[in-house]
Amino acid sequence: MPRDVRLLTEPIEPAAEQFAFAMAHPAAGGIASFLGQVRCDEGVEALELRHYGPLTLPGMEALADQALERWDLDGLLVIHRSGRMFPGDAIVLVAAAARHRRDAFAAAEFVMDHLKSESWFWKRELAEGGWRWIEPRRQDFDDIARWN
Amino acid sequence: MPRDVRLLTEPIEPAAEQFAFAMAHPAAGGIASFLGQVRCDEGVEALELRHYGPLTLPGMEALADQALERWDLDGLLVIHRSGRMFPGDAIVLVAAAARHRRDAFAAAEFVMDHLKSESWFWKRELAEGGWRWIEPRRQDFDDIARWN
Amino acid sequence: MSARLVFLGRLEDVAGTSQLDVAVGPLQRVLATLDPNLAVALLEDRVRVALNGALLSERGGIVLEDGDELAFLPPVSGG
Amino acid sequence: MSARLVFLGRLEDVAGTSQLDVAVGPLQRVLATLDPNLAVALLEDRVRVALNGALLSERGGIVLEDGDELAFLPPVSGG
Repeated sequence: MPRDVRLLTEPIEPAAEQFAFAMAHPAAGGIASFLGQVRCDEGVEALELRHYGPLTLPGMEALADQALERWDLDGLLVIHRSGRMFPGDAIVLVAAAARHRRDAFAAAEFVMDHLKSESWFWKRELAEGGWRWIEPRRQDFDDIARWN
Repeated sequence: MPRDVRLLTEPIEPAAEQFAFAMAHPAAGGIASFLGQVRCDEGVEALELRHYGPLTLPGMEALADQALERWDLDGLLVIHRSGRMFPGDAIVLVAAAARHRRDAFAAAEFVMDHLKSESWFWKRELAEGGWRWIEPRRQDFDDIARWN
Repeated sequence: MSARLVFLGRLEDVAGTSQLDVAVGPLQRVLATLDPNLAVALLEDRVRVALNGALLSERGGIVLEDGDELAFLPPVSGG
Repeated sequence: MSARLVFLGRLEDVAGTSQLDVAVGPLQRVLATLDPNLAVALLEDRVRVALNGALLSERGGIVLEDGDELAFLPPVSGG
């Protein structure tokens, strides 16, 4: 199965996922992956991601299809959490298996950049006892512009 | 421990290493990693990497230090196999933990490009009953030129 | 006969709820029945709308029918 | 009194061994005692040398002393 895209409301287990993905793609020369996790600093006590059912997973699937069209991949894994998370919890895991290293890296980075700036998630953080919605960052738009 | 550089003559266990690395860097926002493995195709039955003790590991350590100087990293893992490997075996695992996604990706890719073209390993493949030494690939030099 | 408004992100805080059942009819008339602060927030340029799961390129002329779900989507901040 | 030559990569195939103990003395004299095919392969431009673990920028004037290890390093093809 070349494309595995999931939206989870339960914890991601990155090591188990990475192991299964590598097992599923023994013919690939390389696997590039990215694990995003809730930072343990800055006084953030919790983070919550909300998604909108009719749009969020379909959008992730369309993004994965774009990456599969653009690079020569043996497989692509995209797992994103929704719901409430705590410092150290995994938020997102992307892995791309390819014959050529450059393709694997580019596809993983492309998917991450687009997840960050274009996917249908809304984030709020709990700090100093209050929840605060996070606005998109300028850097995220700069990151995505690289792919045009 | 920000820098973990190892030359192994026994199998790399990528999932266990990635798990331990993520555990060791809970404050990092993201971890980019690359796993290179022996391809299961093209009739290659085995692959052997040779290293030269006085140069190979010191060279890997110097490379890791360059990456740590160049990007703002929380941690860097570089594990390379030496010895005889079979299809599906891990050859190399690189992981970079950073506050910013871009730094993690760039450092992992920088280390991979330099390991491929400048590190002190010699590779031969067993195919059709005979061992054949592999010459450096043109692509590897192109890859490394990007970082100058 | 009712339709549902869905509020994502900070719009949920403004509305005080994640969804609201409203009478059917033209969207403009529906918005006029809401708290003015909420109506203004929903009309912001950066807020996109999706009708029954399909993004709309513009929101002029929307008429809510029975069972419709209209989602208000502020700028995303995911991942 | 002997020094050791170490052959990496395909040079090991040419030499038929991964290392060879040789008499001490100027490298040129040592190479002259080897099989000519091996000597030619060792002298190729792309082959670098390391004396006791330190890469040399050139190999003119090397004199092997007792216990020295001189490694011949063809282009790498790692990873």
